[in-house]
Amino acid sequence: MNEFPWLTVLIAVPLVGAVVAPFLPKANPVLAKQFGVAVALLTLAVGVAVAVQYDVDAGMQMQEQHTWIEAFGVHYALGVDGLGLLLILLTALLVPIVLVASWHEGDENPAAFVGWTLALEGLSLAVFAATDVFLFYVVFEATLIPAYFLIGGFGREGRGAAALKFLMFQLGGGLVLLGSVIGLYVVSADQGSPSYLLGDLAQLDISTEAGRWLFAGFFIAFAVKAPLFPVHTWLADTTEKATPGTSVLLVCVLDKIGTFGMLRFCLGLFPEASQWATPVVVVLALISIVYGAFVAIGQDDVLRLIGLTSLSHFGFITLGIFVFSTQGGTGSILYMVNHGLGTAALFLVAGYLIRRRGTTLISQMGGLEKATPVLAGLFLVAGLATLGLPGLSPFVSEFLVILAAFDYRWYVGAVAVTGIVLAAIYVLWMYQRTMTGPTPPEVEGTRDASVREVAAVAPLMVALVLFGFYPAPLLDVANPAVESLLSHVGVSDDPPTVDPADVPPHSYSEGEAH
Amino acid sequence: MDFTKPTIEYAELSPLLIVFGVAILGVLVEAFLPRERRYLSQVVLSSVGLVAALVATVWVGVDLGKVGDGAARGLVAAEGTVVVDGPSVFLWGLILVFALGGVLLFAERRLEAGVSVFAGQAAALPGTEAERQASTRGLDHTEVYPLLMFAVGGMLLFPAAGDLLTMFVALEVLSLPLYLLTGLARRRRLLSQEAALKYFLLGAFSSGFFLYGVALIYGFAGSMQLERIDAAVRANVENQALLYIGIGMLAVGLLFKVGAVPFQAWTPDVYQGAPTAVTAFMAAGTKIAAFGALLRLFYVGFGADRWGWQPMLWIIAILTMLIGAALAIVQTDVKRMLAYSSIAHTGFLLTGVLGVQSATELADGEVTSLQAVLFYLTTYGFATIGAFAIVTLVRDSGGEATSIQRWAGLGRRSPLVAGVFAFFLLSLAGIPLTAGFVGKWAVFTVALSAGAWPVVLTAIASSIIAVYFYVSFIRLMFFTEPDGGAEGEVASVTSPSILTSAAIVIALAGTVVLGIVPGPVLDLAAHAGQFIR
Amino acid sequence: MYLLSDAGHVPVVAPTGADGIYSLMWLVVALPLLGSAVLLLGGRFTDRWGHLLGTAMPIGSFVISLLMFVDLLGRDEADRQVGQHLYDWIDVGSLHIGMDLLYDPLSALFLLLITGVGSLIHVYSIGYMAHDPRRRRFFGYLNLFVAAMLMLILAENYLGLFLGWEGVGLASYLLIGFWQHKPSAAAAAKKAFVMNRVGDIGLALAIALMFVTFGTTSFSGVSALAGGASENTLTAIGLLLLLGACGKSAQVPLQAWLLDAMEGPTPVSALIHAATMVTAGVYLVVRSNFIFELAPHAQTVVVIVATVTLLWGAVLGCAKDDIKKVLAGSTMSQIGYMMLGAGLGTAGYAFAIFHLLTHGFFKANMFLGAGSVMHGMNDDVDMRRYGAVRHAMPVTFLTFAMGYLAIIGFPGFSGFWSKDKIIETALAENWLVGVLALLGAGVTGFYMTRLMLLTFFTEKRWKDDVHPHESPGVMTFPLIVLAALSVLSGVLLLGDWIVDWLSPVVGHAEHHEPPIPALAVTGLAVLVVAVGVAIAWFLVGKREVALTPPEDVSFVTRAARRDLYGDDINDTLVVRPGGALTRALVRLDSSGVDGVMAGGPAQVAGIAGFLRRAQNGFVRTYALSLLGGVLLVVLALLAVNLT
Amino acid sequence: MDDVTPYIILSSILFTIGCVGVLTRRNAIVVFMCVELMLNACNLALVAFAKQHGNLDGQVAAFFVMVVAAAEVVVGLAIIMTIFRTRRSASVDDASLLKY
Repeated sequence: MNEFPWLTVLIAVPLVGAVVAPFLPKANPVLAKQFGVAVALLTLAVGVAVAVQYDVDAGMQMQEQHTWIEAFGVHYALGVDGLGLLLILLTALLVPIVLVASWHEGDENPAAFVGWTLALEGLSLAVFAATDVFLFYVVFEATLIPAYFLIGGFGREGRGAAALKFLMFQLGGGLVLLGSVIGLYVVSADQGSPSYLLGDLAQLDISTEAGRWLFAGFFIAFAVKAPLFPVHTWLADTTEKATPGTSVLLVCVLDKIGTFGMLRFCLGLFPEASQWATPVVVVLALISIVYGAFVAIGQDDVLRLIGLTSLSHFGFITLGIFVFSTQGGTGSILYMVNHGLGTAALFLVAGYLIRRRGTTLISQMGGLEKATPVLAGLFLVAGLATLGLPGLSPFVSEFLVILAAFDYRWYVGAVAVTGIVLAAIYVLWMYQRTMTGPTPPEVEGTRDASVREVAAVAPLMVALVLFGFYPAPLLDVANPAVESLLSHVGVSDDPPTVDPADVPPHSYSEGEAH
Repeated sequence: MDFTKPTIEYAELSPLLIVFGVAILGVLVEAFLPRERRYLSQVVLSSVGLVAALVATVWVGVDLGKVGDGAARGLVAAEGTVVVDGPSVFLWGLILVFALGGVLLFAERRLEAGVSVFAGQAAALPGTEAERQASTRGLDHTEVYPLLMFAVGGMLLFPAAGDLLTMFVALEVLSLPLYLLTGLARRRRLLSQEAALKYFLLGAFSSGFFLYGVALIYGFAGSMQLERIDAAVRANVENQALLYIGIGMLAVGLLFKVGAVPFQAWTPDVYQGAPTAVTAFMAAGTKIAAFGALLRLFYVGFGADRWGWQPMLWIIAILTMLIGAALAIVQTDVKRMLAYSSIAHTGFLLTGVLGVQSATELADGEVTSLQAVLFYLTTYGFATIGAFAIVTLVRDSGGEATSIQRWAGLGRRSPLVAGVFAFFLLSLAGIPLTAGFVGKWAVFTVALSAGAWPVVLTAIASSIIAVYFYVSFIRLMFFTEPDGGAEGEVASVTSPSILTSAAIVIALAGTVVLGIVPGPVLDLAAHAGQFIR
Repeated sequence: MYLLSDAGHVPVVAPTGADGIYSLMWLVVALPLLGSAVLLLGGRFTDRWGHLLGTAMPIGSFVISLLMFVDLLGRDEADRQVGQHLYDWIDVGSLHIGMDLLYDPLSALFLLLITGVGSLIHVYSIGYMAHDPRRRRFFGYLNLFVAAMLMLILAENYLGLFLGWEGVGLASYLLIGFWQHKPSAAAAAKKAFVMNRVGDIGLALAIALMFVTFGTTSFSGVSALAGGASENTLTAIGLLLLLGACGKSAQVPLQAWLLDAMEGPTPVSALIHAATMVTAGVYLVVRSNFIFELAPHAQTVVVIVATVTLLWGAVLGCAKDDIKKVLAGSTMSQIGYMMLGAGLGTAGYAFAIFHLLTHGFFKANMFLGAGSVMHGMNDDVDMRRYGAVRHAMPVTFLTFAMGYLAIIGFPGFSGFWSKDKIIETALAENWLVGVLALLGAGVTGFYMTRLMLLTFFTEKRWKDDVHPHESPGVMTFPLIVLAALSVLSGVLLLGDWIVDWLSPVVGHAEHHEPPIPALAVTGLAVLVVAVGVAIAWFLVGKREVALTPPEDVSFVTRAARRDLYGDDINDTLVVRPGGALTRALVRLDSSGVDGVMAGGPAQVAGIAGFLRRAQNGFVRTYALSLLGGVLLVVLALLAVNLT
Repeated sequence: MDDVTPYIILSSILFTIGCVGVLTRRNAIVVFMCVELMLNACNLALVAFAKQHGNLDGQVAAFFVMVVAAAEVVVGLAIIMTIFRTRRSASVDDASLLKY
């Protein structure tokens, strides 16, 4: 462990940036933004460096471990596996994009906007890299503070209440999680010396009953985070009031912690309880998929709508996790990444749209396509990604999840698949009402997407198309992580019902003989 | 009958002796120094005294010898009346640090334009000529410093008391000066005096119960020594009714001091009415001392009958957390909100008290109940002193602006002060990376280890409620446009002198450091070991 | 009891590696894809030459297709399946899906149809869209469509097919809504996409079921293992595939989008909604013959759906005044015929494909002809305002007439051969279906004649400011080519060539003898059509045509004008309940769920507001509560310990 | 050994009277005196128990309590005095500004 502490550097860069940002000279507001983008790009570079060194088959790697609070058995322990790496890269990619795309969103106080964003980035990266449950919990909760100030400080009227609601849900879930984290300590201490290291905890012999209680605590917290029905109601309010950039950070990065946690902690620490809870979780996931989509269809606020689509998407991710198969697991991990890319694009482009129209209400938009074809095109591509069009990366993950769900129980797959129709409705109806139709006179001269705006979302678009046709890089990273997780849980994929050995070989020439 | 000279361990008792000595010196200063010079000499005297006591405490702590198998350290001093063991020394250290903070806040004169926050002449009627004269002449009640020192002395003695009589005396010694200090506010005298009256009457009432408990336990055990009481409890002697009624009444006296439900009624009124500097000192110091005494009484005196009194504490803890947190939501006054918050914290601390006490029942390196409570008291003290100190800064034309409405938008006007206040609130709420989180973690853990999961679940539920009002307040400061209320006035931050600033900085540093690297202090608390009997 | 006779054997897909000319197979898809990428990303820089590039790409694909076809012709019958593995697409656990292409006799024919007709339509569009400022984008979309359609046809596994399947859906969406500023166009585009998605559920689930059952989704894997699955499973797969096919091919009950889709520019209707995309459902059923042959129940359902649709479409065609909608109804009906052929199993697959090809030619021809007419009539689509156009637009008229004769099945024309074969086979398999198919042929004769008469004959009814004129050469050239193909493509049946050609893919079985001799069937069909034409002549040709449709019409006509209440049924069953559900859920979300979740603070505050009254400021009350506490504590202690 | 029960009963009666007095009387001075009565009840109990156990601890404690009570009187009267001066009333019910 004398290697260069890449992960610490990765986390430290944005955090240092966050601390420095408020002290930049106020006279030049652009400086703070440039600084933010520079730090975010530097973080991305470190992230790429981590990815380059990553060995696909080596499991948890680049580990760092230092004792932190000895009395609690707490370590400052970091490491990445396939799951963590993908989310780290997603985070590192999205933050510079968000900063560039929402160049003017934080104009009231650019230094604060940049500072909180970078703080959120650093803490999120720490969440994905933490291999100590206590450390995870600490940063998991700590991410809320920058998120709170981003929501409450920037955005639209009513954001204070939205920020409060957000924080209350998250802290509520977090405190429930605290109960389980403490329980984990007690169990760990009962079996020798207490330790919070994931590696040590996975070895614990947790009794069935204790495991289920602890699982419940973890799951509830992650369900609030993810979010799942019925603890999702903070989501719509938050995305509605926050700036689109903030929403990207929230929905595309922060919420991933929920599903990330389900994979890493619920399945990793409580395999028995996870399987025990599967029926309930699957039902909640299905409700989220269908319910989220329906509620999204009924929205008139474009940001709220996009926020609610994520409820549906997180339903898919959760479903994939809890059907326990390689396709489901990999599909979920991929879904996290792809949802991050697609929804980020949708939020950011919606943000451009809102800046131009000065309203978020879909019913007051319309007819913009003619004046701003590029913007409309970007919006459409992002929307198509959201509805899972083949050829764009979300399709691959959605397909894998549906496949796995169908494999689990055919009717689960059948219910989940309705999500793709509903997705088509909410995306296309939104597009229809915002972009198409006769062009109102006040819209005629609207400026099309600027170079900065296009450049900001271009990487997302490229990634969406690239991974739609060639998801192999993502799959290569995700597969080993899922396989080791499933073998830890102790499940294997169902074999096909038709065993090739049972089918008599016949070919065309043989058929001809009839 | 031979006269045996009592052995007094002067060295080990030096912190106590220093504090009481300084207090008496302070009285002499009042008596003999001219008025103009009293302020400076009193401030210097009490600060130096506290620092000296602190140094002595450290020295005593370092020197403390091991007892028995090494799980505990210390000695029983002064013929069994004072127990100088690890927890005592730790608590002494805490009390002295926060008392020093109290002195700093007491001595602040810049906020009130050159006078202290205490009434120039307590006996003078507000709004009379005498009062005005006192004001213009810059008169101060410098008696507050000796009073403070006496209270500190009582606080030091309280958790270290080895018998019930000492404990009672210590209780009174710490209480009586506080009653007086409460009534000495320069502004809002009516409220201040009312608070003092209530505090006094209820305090005396509750100490009556405490004393009756002392009598009954004496009747049960035939001695007031905690050690002998423990022996009697173990021996399971006759008259269990005496024991339990006695335990109950003793508990009432202590639970009153810590502000546990249903003995909390005085807390909000007194916290609100007292001068904020006094509130800060009182909230931190009293709670630490009283919890120390509570722990000692229940662990040492009645530890053998844990299953007898724990259910009662379970209920009290649950009620305290829930009611403290719930009532804080509806408050409209900052100090009152903090008072209810302190009630909720009493509940959390009681949760810790319910934990496993004996290190032998725990795994190697597992957190003990005592360690958890001691650590929690540390974090709570820092955050409380810091929060109240900031309350003294936020003012409008009528002095401190304690009405919550006035704080709206403070984050825009004074981001630094509001940010620091928010940080203290977050620590009180137990958000990670603040000291409060580690403390909360510790007390919940020990309770869960002892199987008190219903209490822990309630604690989590009330934490969620508590978080709500802390976070609402942060929202108010940062994201609410000030409307100024009926008077159309908003509060602003008055820049304090070095004294208050120092107090705030110390509290902030403590909260930050304990949140990020709690290890050393936790180790210190663990190092303190067990109570000795 | 099956409606149809027993199945024959199931051919297995077993492609060999691609070499020689076949190594260019991927270019067939890649060229138009590249074209669309350049045109769509290139922005205004490509405005000037975009349409030329866009036209060149499908022509390039056509050339490659032709070369491969020629090569395939020279191969041994057993050797006519060529596979190309491009790269691993999705590789998770036991799931291995490659980006694989399959070129066999079936895809060969489709490739020629798509690239051939596609190229012609591109050429036509150069003229048709000449005045549209967004022409470059139109060509980008068209290229995208061609690429997706070719992907659909060339894919070697169901997921690749699904990729193309959704790709054509997207292109169709973009093209139907090309004139987005018209709300009706935007709505129609969305409707088409959403209804297609409903069908896609079926396809997606079918793929999932195949994976669960066989562990693979490739044609070769599934076809080899199909025999091992239970019949119920296969029936389920078949029905799910059929659901997909219904969506894409506008079969009942997912037919409602097709008529609305006529909002798109006419070349789009010709390419997508006549010649190629809508036939993808037929392709899917034929391609999945190894499933359907083993799932007779599913085949039965295919036949029922097909029969209902062919009549449904024909009835719609009778009642519409919009020239494109008549053609669209006709398309729906003709696809019903193809689907019928496909549902008849081994005996019918080849004829289904045969009809698909001939229909591709003559319907594209007629759509483009209709476009040409509209071009000359200021984009008016109402036939009641046409009349006697033949004088003004002779080329259009003549080419259209060829298509007309082909579709009604005039002896010797391509449609005659292909439709006749399907009717004949249907009669042989089940007389009721055969009779209904025959009836449909008669109705076809009626509505197509009506269209001809209203448009090209009768007296002129257009307004004075309309000056019909013949379209430019760039538009008439494709018409002529397609007209020739409409007349001549019957040659494919010479010597049963097409049946033999496709038998490696779909198997071969002699169909049963029809209850009456084949020649009699043919004669009957011609007779029925003649009756239909005659009725049209008497009802339309001999009477004055009102400029507005008459109101005092029978229930049947009213129903037909309203698309046989297709939209109303959807509204009643799906849209309105769905809307109500959405509104209810939105309300539930904001008040119910959120109320419970976020109402907590209010509840707590309410309780606290009540509790705080205990703190009434009177010290004696406090003392009382303290005393109460004492009693409580003491009694609790005594109760716990002394009982 | 003497039976101390009557003394304890007497002491508890006195204590209860003190309690009730605190709860019922309005005048701060009287309330205060009732508290003192409670303390004296404690003294009685302490002394009685000292007699029972045959050691002096209880008696000593009683002296301490007297001293403490004296100190309490000083403080208490001072507080009551100030509030009487400002309010012109020694009724505990008048001081009820701080509430809720």
